[in-house]
Amino acid sequence: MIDFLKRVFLIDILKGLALTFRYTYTRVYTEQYPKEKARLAERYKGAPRLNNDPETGETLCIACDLCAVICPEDLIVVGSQRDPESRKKVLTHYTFDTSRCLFCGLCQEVCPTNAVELTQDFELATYSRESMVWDRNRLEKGWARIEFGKDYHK
Amino acid sequence: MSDEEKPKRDSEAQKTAGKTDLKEESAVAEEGAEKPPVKAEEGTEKSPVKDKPAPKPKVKKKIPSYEDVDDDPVFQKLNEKVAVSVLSVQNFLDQSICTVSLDGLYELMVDLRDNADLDFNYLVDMTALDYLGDEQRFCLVYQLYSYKLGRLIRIKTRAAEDEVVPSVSSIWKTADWLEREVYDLFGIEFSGHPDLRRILLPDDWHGYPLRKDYDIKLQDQAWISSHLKIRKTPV
Amino acid sequence: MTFEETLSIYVFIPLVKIAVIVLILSGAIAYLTLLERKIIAHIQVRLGPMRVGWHGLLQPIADGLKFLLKEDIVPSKSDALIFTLAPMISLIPAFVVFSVVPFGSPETLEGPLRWVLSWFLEAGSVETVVQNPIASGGFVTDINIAILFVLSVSSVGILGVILGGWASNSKYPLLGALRSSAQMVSYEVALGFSIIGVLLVAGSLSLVEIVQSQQESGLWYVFVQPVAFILFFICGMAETNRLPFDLPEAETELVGGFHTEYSGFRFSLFFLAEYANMITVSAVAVTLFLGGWLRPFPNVEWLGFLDVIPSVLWFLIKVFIILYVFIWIRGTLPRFRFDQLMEYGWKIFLPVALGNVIVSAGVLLL
Amino acid sequence: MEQATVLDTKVLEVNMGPQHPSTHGVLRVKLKLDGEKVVDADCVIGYLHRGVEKISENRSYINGVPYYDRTDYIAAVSNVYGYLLGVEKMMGIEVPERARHIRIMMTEFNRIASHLLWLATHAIDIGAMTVFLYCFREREEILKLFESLFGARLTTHAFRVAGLWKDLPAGFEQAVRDFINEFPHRVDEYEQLLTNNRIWLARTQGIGVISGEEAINWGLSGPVLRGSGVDYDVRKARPYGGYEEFEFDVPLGENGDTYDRYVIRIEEMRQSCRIIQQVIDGLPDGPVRGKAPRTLKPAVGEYFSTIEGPRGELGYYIVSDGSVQPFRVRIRPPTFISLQALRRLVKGHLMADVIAIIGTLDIVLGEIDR
Repeated sequence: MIDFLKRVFLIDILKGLALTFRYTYTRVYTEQYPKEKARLAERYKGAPRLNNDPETGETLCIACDLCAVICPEDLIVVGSQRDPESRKKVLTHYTFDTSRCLFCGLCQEVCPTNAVELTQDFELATYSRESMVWDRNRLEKGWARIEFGKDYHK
Repeated sequence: MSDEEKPKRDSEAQKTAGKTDLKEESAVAEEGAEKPPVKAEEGTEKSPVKDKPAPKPKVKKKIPSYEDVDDDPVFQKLNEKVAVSVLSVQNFLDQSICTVSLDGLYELMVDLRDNADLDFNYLVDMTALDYLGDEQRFCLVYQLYSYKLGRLIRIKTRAAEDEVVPSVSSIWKTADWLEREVYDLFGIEFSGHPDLRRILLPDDWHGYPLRKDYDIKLQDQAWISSHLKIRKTPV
Repeated sequence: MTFEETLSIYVFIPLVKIAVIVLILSGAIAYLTLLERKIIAHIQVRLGPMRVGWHGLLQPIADGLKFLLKEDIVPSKSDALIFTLAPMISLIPAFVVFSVVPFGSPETLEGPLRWVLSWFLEAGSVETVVQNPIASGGFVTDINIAILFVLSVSSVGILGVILGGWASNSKYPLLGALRSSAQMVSYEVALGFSIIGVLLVAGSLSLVEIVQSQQESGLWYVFVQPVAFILFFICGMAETNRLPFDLPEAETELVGGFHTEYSGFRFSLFFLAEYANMITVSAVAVTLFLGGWLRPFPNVEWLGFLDVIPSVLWFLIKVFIILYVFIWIRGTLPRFRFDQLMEYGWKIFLPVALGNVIVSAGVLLL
Repeated sequence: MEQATVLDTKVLEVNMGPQHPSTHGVLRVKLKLDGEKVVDADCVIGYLHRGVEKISENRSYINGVPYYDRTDYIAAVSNVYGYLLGVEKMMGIEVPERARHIRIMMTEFNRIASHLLWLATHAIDIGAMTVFLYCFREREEILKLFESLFGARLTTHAFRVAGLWKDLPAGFEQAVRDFINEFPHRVDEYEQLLTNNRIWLARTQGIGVISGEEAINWGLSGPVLRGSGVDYDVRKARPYGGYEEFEFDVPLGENGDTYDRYVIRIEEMRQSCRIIQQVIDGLPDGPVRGKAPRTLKPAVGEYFSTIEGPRGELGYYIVSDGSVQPFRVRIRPPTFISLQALRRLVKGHLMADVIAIIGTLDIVLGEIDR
């Protein structure tokens, strides 16, 4: 009997309506993304970067090629040369193809000197395919992103 | 993976695969044991920041191997008529593997399901392996589970390239798409399958991608140019 | 009555009113879409449109512009004439209905009219014109079969949906059109019966007189005929293809239902028609059950201070509340299945509506 | 000449998908309709075929792992977990206890996230669009946890051989506790909107009924199988990775219809919460990465590693030929197999039920097509 009355007076539906009504006037969950900066975790695996030694400004990369070997997509190319005097490998060029990157983080994990690192930068959109292959210069400087709105960096 | 192995990557698996055979497995296993994994630049790789495993001391591990099992209760209970087609029963890492001849496959499968003592009514998975270069090139693998016994077993059978395998889709409906997939990717024909068409690849695709002689970068260029209207993709 | 007086009463003033109503209604429809997006967004703990203007206030204009600029596609295998006509057939009736819906009391425009007309007419004529409710009432016209008019005109609107689905010559629209016709037939009946209860109590078919009789009895008819109100509300939702009855569209089943093949401006007409119908149904519901332009408890003396709010505003507030409930329900409930919808229509709503008519008639007889 | 009668009808063939709002990706179903009644349905799949199994034969055991994230991208953590369990078993690698527990916790989080996505899409298919966003709100919280631990939200590359990439970040445990304190109330809210709602009941009860015996024959697994009352959960039947240390119940249905499967998944979310609670309460200290060789070369052999993924029994059949690359990795995709049963389930139902049934099977095309 009570069940029947509940059905007639649409109790099940009214309960749902009460819930949605309550939510109408509570705080919203949305992040206004380009206006508010996205809050990313420290470990976020985003745009790659090739680190320099903060004191000397020289690259940390020792051209050991481990990142290129571990990369599942074979998208890292490390060019090196033997320095005739010190008999050490010296980095000549380094390219990173972000268009094929899985952002799995294996390269930064395997790097013995913390030279290659995936940063928190994630806005990788660009206008051409060619510009998705990053050379050493860009990897060291960081990515100049295409910006949305003038008040983005406030 | 180390420096030296890198250039060999694409071809290596195929070469080794070609040599491997079930009969030779124990021999190859010993061979593998003799060559411990190559470690390059071990000392320099450790970084203070990252949680890397410490350099591994060279301890000779017990290498798992195939052990012949004669008294497995499951295969003891099989109907005598079908039991003759069982070639061997083995254990590997606590999983039972039963190799059967292709001729007796269907009857054995029927018995495995209908035998009241066994009741293997759940076909977990079915797939194929391609041992390129062997006389009986393909190996079909069926994973069966019995809710009654709570046991997972594996049935293996070998088939030559031109041999037709009996379909088990009348025993387990699961096998319908699984066999279509094997047909699609390996090119193994099944007799008695209700609807043997390609499933993942387009119907008019040529070639069977999971065969070992199908290179990873190989594509059906004719199909691509006629359907996608693009010229040959650079390899 | 002089010629000038007749002309102003029956031609000029109604024309002005029509123009104003059409303009306001168009704006209202456009902003109803924004309102819906905002309310649903807040139900779903989102913000909704925020970028175009302050809190997205210019969004409807941007949307309208976008629709106008989009490519206008007529499928090659479609019936081009009907395909073009269908959106208009769908939209126009929704506007036509408003010619008989009273927005305000018969005296609403007395003051402004007297002031405006004094520029054109002599004092005597002004008084004649102003005394005429056709001129000074808050409605375009008051015909004595208004409800029948509303029912018949609004069912023409659904014809547009059916024709649009049929003329697209495509499968999903066809299914949508079929669903729509079945839905129309089954819910129109229950809708009609739910109105009869009100007619019995009011004793008139004119919408103005129905409101006036609510004033006389001092009670909104929602209190006299609660069952009829709920039925009217539900059937109204079904008539306007709103969730949970939006089967002709059912974007997750039929992609877009009857308007799958429509794009650009034609699509926007269908889109506007849906919202126009929402307003129509709300307006009719307010008139029939919620006392139209009347304030709450119109005969209670001490609530007289509520008369400060003009009658038109009361009407609009009530319409807004009904619309809000429409949107709120959309944000809460899942969708019916086609056969379940028919079952509810024929097996529950129709018998209940019939029962309501019989009981009301019986009570009135005694 | 044969006289055509008014009642002569033709079967209408409707192409549902690959671009359709509720086929959850690029599934294409060729429906044969009699009016709105489904006479036959044929699934066309493969639009997302990337050949993951082929790729994995050409990658090493270590750097093939990110690809398994991308088969069932909704349950990336579970996928990697299943594969690594197999590889570690073949290599005889020990995983430290802390890592094992964290793995279980994250896999259960993944189960909740996956079920939330399922509930969201299932509800919006049936028209309840608010549940969609409520579910996504909670899923977002889980993805934030993933991001802070794994560094990615969806395709996480969650675990490494012999453990984890890094230990839990600061504040992680508190965030987990906050989540599991709050989450059961959120589930109550979904239930308030759906469980007793008459429209929801009408749309799900008695839809897509399959008996337990038939479900077994079709090879169904996971919630779809348990909805038919078959008590089979790999976590209980063949415990792996330390699941036997934790207490949880396996909810079972009775009627095998869409509604029962809905109730089961809701209950599974609560049970996962229970497991997470136990893990976080008794999380041992210690390293999170065990000892493993830098190059993995399992001995010749094979292993079939199965886990209970969110969608059912997820299996990895790994065959090694002794080299650095697997000879073959076969993924046993649970939804590939359950999608097969679609044809059987939809027969005789209406067109609107087809989407309800596709929803209840909880398919992910990335896994079906691989």
